[in-house]
Amino acid sequence: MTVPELHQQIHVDPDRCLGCFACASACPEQRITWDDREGNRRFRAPAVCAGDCTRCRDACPADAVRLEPMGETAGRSWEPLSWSLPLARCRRCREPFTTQKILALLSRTLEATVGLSAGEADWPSCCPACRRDLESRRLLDAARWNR
Amino acid sequence: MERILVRWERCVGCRSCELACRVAHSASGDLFSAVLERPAPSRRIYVEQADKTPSPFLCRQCEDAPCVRSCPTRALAHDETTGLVAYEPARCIGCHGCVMACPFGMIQPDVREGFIAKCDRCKGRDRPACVEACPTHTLVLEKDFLDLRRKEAVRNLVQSGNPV
Amino acid sequence: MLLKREDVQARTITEDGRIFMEKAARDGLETVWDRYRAQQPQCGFCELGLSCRNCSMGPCRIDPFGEGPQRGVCGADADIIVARNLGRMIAAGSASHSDHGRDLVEVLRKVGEGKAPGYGIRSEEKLRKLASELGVSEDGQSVEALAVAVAEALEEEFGTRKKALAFVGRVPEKRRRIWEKLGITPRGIDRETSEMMHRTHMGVDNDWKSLLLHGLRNALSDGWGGSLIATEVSDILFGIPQPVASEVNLRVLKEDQVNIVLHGHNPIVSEMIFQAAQDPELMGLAEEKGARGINLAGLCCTGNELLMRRGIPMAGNHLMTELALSTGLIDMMLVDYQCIMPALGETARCYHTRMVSTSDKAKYPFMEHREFHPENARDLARDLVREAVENFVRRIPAKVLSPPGAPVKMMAGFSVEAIVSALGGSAGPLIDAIKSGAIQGAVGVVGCNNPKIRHDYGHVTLTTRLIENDVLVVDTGCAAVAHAKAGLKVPEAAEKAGPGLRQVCRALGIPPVLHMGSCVDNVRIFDLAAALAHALGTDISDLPLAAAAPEWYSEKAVSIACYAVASGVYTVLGTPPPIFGSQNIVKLLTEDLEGLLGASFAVEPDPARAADLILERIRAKRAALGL
Amino acid sequence: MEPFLFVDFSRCIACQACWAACRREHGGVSRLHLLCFQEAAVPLACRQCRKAPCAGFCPEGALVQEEGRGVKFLEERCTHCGLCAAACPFGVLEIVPGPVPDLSRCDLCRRRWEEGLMPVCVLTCPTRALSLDAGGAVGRRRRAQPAAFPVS
Repeated sequence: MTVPELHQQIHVDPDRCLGCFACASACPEQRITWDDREGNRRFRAPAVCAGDCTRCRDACPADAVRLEPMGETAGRSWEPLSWSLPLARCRRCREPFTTQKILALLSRTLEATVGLSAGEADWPSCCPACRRDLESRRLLDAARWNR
Repeated sequence: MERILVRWERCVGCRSCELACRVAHSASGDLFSAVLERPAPSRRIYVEQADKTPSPFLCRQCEDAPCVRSCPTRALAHDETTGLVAYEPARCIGCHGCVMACPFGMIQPDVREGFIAKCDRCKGRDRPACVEACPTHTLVLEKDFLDLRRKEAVRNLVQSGNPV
Repeated sequence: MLLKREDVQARTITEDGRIFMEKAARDGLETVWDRYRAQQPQCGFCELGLSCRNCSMGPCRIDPFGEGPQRGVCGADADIIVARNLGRMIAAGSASHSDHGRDLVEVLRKVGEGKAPGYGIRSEEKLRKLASELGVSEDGQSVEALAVAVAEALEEEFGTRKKALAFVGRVPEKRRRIWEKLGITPRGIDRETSEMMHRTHMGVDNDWKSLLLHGLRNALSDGWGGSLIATEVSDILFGIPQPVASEVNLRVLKEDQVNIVLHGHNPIVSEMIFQAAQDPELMGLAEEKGARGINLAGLCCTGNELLMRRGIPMAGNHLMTELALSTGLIDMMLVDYQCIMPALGETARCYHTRMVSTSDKAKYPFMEHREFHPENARDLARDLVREAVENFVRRIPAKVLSPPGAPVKMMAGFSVEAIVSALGGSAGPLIDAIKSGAIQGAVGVVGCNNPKIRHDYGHVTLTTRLIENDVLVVDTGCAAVAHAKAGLKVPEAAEKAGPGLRQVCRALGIPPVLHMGSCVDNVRIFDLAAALAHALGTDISDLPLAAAAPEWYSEKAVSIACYAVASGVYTVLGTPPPIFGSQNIVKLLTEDLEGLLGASFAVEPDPARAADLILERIRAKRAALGL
Repeated sequence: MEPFLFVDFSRCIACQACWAACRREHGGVSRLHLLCFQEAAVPLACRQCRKAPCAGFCPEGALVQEEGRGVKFLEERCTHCGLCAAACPFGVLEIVPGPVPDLSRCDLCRRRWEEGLMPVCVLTCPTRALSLDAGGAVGRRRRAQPAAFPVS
């Protein structure tokens, strides 16, 4: 078995991962993939990566990716990485649209920036399409006075 | 809190209310200093030419207000105790939804306190600045408005020589 | 109408003012303060000078906050509109003083022609001085002929045929050159006013700087023209004022005498009334009616004119005119013109007081009109005094309130001539006192009353602060009456002055605040300033002088302030003029004029701070002179 | 005053011209969402919020408020993480998936703006329901119409 030029091993901390797809978008080889299925967002990544690219690590907003230089190949795991995060479903259409973790972070951010406590507004728990629908109905409702 | 009502037939278009409103919402509260403030203090009352007569327009503090409905962060809310549509700048994200939603055009973008300028019925003042400023008493508080209207109605009735 | 105690306190610092404000309220009178309150808040556009109604494309307003229109229908921006409005204020003020002066010239001519029975030439000395100044030959002329010739020469000052007004010759050489350089040497009194009305017509002068410069010229045509003529001719006809003792405040109205109050500005009528009141027959009639005599008292500047020359007491200043009526003691009030509130006639209807207007150009609601002319003045004056005496018995006892206590003593009559003679014949001792620092400088505290400022508070606070700091105060008009009521116009008031000024006052036996006359008599102050500048071989603007109008209200005051600054005197205004809509104009008037004229305006509503500004100015001027 | 795409619904006739113009301008993807109802349509686009949740939620600071020009997108900072889309209260900000994911968001036709041109949707709208004047003219119109006539 020939040993390829292995440069770094990829570690992902699933507890830190928010479930965004910055790493997947960042990878020039598109070797990090994700899909939403059965209520979860599942990520897959190789255990090792050739080259000295650090884009996935740099892109990660949550510092969940760690790259370790590989000297010895012995004792290393070659198993591809896989982790998943529960998806949040839209309150209205029940379609999943982001991860629960992202939604929780959004909720905390809104609380901190504009004092909007969880459940106070209807849109954060809705998918973008439903947000558009809600907003357009609100505006139409206002507009009926002008018609 | 008493609302501000308008006896529009009395308006002479002097815009004193607009000036008084800006001064009341300036940092200094004084006309001569307020004109130097930048950005300029905003007005929340508008004198417009409507149906060939000038008239002041101001927020009606709607019970079921489109602006409140359109606000995604509840920065605008109907205050049960005061009966006013209250604006909380800290909660505002400046999305301009209320500006688009207000059917009366009474909310305008602003850059001083928060992101919109909307009548707050002069917080901390006994009588709103515009009511105090109006030289023809076009702008009156609700109770005065009703009193005046009643008296007018009685006078008209008596003058018609046809009392009930 | 109930008045709260604190309201009364806030409105005036005077005791008689407070007593009669409450009396007026009990009698159901509406006063200037009530009307002022009813006008609140006043129009912001107008306060800033941003409204224009000069033409019928308008009226227009400029939004001072930048969101609304920035130009009138014609295209005038804030600068142009503010300048035009200010220009017209100056024109109105200048016209008022100058028309007053013209009326006196007319009397002078009639005296010369022998058509003014009762009037005469009281100061031949001044007539001759004026004649030589105007280039009128005195050779072999009778006094009467000379009076006609001088009157004719003065009439020409009003016209437009000259390059410069004759009295510009009194101005120091340096100052005259500044005026020439700026093109603001006044040419004809009426011409400058007329030209201002022309320039401010739509589509004429639309350069705000040029408009304002003409405003200064228009004001100079008042200060070194119309007002000066009014003062000089009054001196010729009625005598040069000499120091005289008198009294002031509402307590000068006597319950047991016929009270005739003279209100307005021009001494033509009041001098005749003064003569008539001396008539033994009329005095006998008064006794017959149960009065112990005929008591004349003055209000505003007609009062000041009589006070200066005849020592008649002053009942009060501008804001006291309605309250004087509320005593119920005035049997007749005679008015001529200027500053007579249109409300007075109606106010007087509450009492037995007869209100009589006397000038063909000034009529008022609810007043009888009895027109005075030089020809009929003596007889009409006698008739009116008789009617006043007859009215004595119609007083309504229930409505009379005799002011308790005694009036305040005062000293007046400080014409330039009187001051020079008090100094021993020349201005030398005054210059020496200024050089030694015993007197730090001199300030003219002048102007009106204005309900926007607590009555008399501005004047008295500023002046007290100034004399404490060894600054000699000269005053005129309503300011002078305010100072008198505060007891600052007796020689003993020297105690309130700083050590240097106190010593000078004691040595000369004069008060630290010198009454120089009515508001047209402000020219006396500038005459004195010009004389000092001549003596020192310098310009007026180099002297440690200043002027202040802490409670001004009228257009005349705007003209006075402008000729003060144009003459080189730093001037502090207590109420803001309607110029704040244009920052360019504010900057020009408060900063840039300094470089052009050596003097500028300042606006400071707080009189204590105004005093600091003035003291700072005086210190700087002294330092520049090496004093 | 900060500009944003002001939609005056009382004028919208649901012709979809704005949407078509936006799609043409931006390479086949309209950044303006058009929601169609039975008798009306609502054009929705980025509102250039002054304290924008998207900007506040972006971990890289790729969305910033630019004085006088609304929210600016700094592409070089973007990691395409999609958090902005999660934060937008109006659902008008999207990551368009693809080999190179793209951020789709109305930038008031910034490229045209730099040339001094109006956004295409504003120019295209036949009834002037879309404007950039922060409601100034619309506000005046609404105030002066009979429906807004004051109580009396």
